[in-house]
Amino acid sequence: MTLARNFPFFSILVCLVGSVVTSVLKPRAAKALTIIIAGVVLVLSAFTLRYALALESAEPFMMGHFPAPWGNELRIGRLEALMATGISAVLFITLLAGFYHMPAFVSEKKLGLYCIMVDLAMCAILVMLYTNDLFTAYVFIEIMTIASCALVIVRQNGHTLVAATRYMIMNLLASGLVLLGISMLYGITGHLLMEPLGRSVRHIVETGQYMEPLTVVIALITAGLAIKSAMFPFHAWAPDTYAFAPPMSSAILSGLIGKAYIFLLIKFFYRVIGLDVIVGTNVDSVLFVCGVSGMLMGSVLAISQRDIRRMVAYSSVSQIGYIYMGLGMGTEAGVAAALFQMLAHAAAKSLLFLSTNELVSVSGDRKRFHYLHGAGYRNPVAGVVFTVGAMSLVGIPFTGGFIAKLNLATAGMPMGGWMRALVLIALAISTLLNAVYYLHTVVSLYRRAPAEIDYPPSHRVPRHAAAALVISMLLTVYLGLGSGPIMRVIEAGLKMFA
Amino acid sequence: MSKRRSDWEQRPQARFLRWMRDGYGALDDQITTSISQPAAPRPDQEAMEAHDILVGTHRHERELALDRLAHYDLQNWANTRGRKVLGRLYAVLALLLGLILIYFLLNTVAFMPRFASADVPANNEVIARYVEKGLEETGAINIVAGMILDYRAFDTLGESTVLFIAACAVLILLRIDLDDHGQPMQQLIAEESDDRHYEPKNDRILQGSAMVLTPIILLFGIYVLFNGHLGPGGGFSGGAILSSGLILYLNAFGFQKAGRFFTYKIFMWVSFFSLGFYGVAKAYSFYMGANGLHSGIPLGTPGAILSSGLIMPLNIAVGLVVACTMYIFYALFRKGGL
Amino acid sequence: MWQALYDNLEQTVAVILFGIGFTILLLQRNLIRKIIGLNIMSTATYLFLASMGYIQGRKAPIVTDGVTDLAAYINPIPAGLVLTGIVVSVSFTGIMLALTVRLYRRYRTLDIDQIALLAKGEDMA
Amino acid sequence: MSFVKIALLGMLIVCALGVSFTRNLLTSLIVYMAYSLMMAVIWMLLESPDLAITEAAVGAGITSVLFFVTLKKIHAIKGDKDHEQAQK
Repeated sequence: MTLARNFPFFSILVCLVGSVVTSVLKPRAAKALTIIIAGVVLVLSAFTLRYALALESAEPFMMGHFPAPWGNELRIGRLEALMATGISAVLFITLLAGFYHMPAFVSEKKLGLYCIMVDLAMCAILVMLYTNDLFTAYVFIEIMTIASCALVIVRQNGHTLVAATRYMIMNLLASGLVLLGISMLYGITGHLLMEPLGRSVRHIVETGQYMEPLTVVIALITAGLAIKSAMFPFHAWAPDTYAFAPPMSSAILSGLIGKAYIFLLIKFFYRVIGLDVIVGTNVDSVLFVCGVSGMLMGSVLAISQRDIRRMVAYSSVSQIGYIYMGLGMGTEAGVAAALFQMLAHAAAKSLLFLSTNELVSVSGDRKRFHYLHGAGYRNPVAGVVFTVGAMSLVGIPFTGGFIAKLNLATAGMPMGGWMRALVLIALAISTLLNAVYYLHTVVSLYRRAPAEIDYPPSHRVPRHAAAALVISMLLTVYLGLGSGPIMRVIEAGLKMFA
Repeated sequence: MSKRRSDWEQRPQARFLRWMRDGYGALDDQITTSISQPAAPRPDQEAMEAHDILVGTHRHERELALDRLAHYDLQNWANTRGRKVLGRLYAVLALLLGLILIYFLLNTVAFMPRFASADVPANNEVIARYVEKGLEETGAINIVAGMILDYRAFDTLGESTVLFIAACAVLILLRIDLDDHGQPMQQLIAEESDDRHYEPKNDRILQGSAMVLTPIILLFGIYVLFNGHLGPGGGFSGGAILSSGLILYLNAFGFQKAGRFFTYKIFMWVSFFSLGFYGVAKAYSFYMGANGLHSGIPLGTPGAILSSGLIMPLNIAVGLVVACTMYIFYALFRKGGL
Repeated sequence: MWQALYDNLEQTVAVILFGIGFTILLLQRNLIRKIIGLNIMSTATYLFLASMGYIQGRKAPIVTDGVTDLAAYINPIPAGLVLTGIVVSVSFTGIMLALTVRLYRRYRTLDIDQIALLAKGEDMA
Repeated sequence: MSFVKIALLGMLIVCALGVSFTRNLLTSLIVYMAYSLMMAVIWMLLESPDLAITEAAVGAGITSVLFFVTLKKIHAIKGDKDHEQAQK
């Protein structure tokens, strides 16, 4: 009976109570409190990870006095703890590096409300990672949706309002599908917690009764979560949202919140339905095809952008495509590769959004590429950080992205004929396309600045923000160099998962 | 480079790319713009100016001008006939999608467990314990209240948080910022065309009936709130009834009078205390439960008003959050502040 | 199949309503109607869920006269879930309406596509 | 299956379609209110008084009030002062 097993619950509670306390604080104090909370969550998650590494099998954590089929539950396993640690580390760095330029986007009076949103988004992400209950997951999906909408609209101009409206409409549609799926699943199994659900689903598969509703349930929930995580054909809302929101919000939205939905989907596949059933219904092939087309189309669309933030936003679509491709392979190796890609992308993407903002702001808030010429000299830290992030997304060795692509390719090798060919070809083409636009951007960052444009006097980046950017760069490099232990944790975690 | 670029802009590949960029949005959103909306007149003069700039020397101006032209093109295209056809097509597709969805779901429903029969899968050991042991374990007569506030209390905690976060989101959207003296900025008020100018209306019939009705509604709300564990109702409905009483009062007597007892500060502090209490109380019971300790909260006699442990205080906390949220929604919509 | 649909009439109506709400959400350009469609969609889901808990001949799950017999009361779980859902959907309605008000103040129209076009034009002007 | 229930369920569908086909926003809103109230009655028939009371208070009450305020804000209600001002 150690204290460490309470840490997931404590980290959720800290966010929740912290957000309520934030509501009565002054903006400055609220900001400080939010950063402290993120730090505390990071420490708690790291301890949870240490605790989970020593566990033989995953451990349920009762929320209340009632065990599994009756009360709510959390579940502590290696994978959950690893993801929580990774995500909270990225969030902490994002907050450190991003908060200082928030006043440019948010009025002073509303900064406190913004902090509430960040806290609750973090809380919802943690719940999605740890929860063992489908309906709890639904409730916190809704919290996450509202929080992310609010993260966008704090910057109040026409674009963000339109983007947020689109975002809400698509996400509410998806929520409706998810809720319908959950209620159908409840109707045919009579459970809401994942372990008893898994047992009932296995029973259904064996007897064959209610098999038709089960297929529809899988389709509904997968479609809902895919829309929410901006999978390729449903990504229409994403680029605008990411491009117009304040950069810190974009980093949180694209880097972290999208990942939580995908993690929930993996949980649903593994723990509720069972990967073999998913493969039997061919949902995985659909995801595979969508993932591959997302990888290619996202890159093509990113090339055609002339605004750097929209380019980064479209590259998210392509990176999400990688994750869905791994997921769609329907094998353990594929899912493990997808999970690693999630970590690598979370680290690299938040870094890209933040450093992009630095580069744009030293270029007079103009986002076109030719204004960015020489931005790498005007703000050296941001230039280097952007370069490393871009390298990671392109997949250059010694970065997280390279290992992720390597893993995906390795996972694709044992697949049957056309799928293996498709994986390899798609990876090759997509890497090439990524290289086209990212390297083009990096090159233009280090070009000589045109004489006819007068740039604003360069402002000093606060030390802590620069340090945070550098740390996040190191994190990306670490994911590339020290990927062995992480992959082992992921693989062992997946075994514990089912 | 720049010269080649402007050549390139004219070529089909570039048009294709531009179509990918602008038309991207165009394909899924602009198609359906209202047919009835009057076409925005093509600003010929501005376009001419845009052309003038186009032959100017500055590269970024030229870029902007190109963009402007592309936008006019888009808007023009948006109001031509081809667009209408595409709009129809989108409508037909959406309709078709809806029909296909209905068809599949109907197919599913035909295979769902039979309605109202006792041997459905949902009728299992879970509800057996809720129904048979619920009274003993939670002390609540209303099994639903016992379920949502004790067995599955974490969901309900999340739900109260949804309300809180929604109120904060609406605050971000609609609250008019105060200036340094704590007064709303006059120019903002004028811009946002709020209801402050028409306050109060002093309608005698409205005020008379509000005088009679408000106390009754509030009393009923409190009754529902306090009886959540004994009968139908509870935090959510009670809170909604309370807030409807407050809204009636506000409508009859205006913001000046309502503002005497309900301000932004009070909203924040009430939410803070209710949600904080909820969070702390439930954290205590979760912690005790998870670590196998006894929570030591007496359940009391079932049926008495002071019974069933934490359920009644939690109901009150939820009710206060709901009432505050709904009232603040209304006040923000009316005048962008409290 | 028709017999099965008739037997599950509540659920049949619920999925039809869900489809109608879904279509309204996609088809209508007017934001207010979109929001109403959204509400119809979610209430349809709640009807679906609530119909799952009903059992013929049993009473509402409020203990009367101390009878705690499984055969006396209907399933309390769907009621609890729907209660949560209703509150969630009113929060969403509030936020969407607030967005609508802001968009209208800025662009003087409720047509989402028109608004998007106007927003794109804002940069150029 | 009682006649009342079938009639109510049928009316639900009619109302849902009505929202889409009415011309005036105010009308579709009132149709939606009727829809919510019928839903409350159906929940009463399904033996869920908790839901019925919540739907009546939240769904038909507060939600509709919010809709009405919005309609007033966007001058969609005919005959009020704002509407005339907006016309000028």
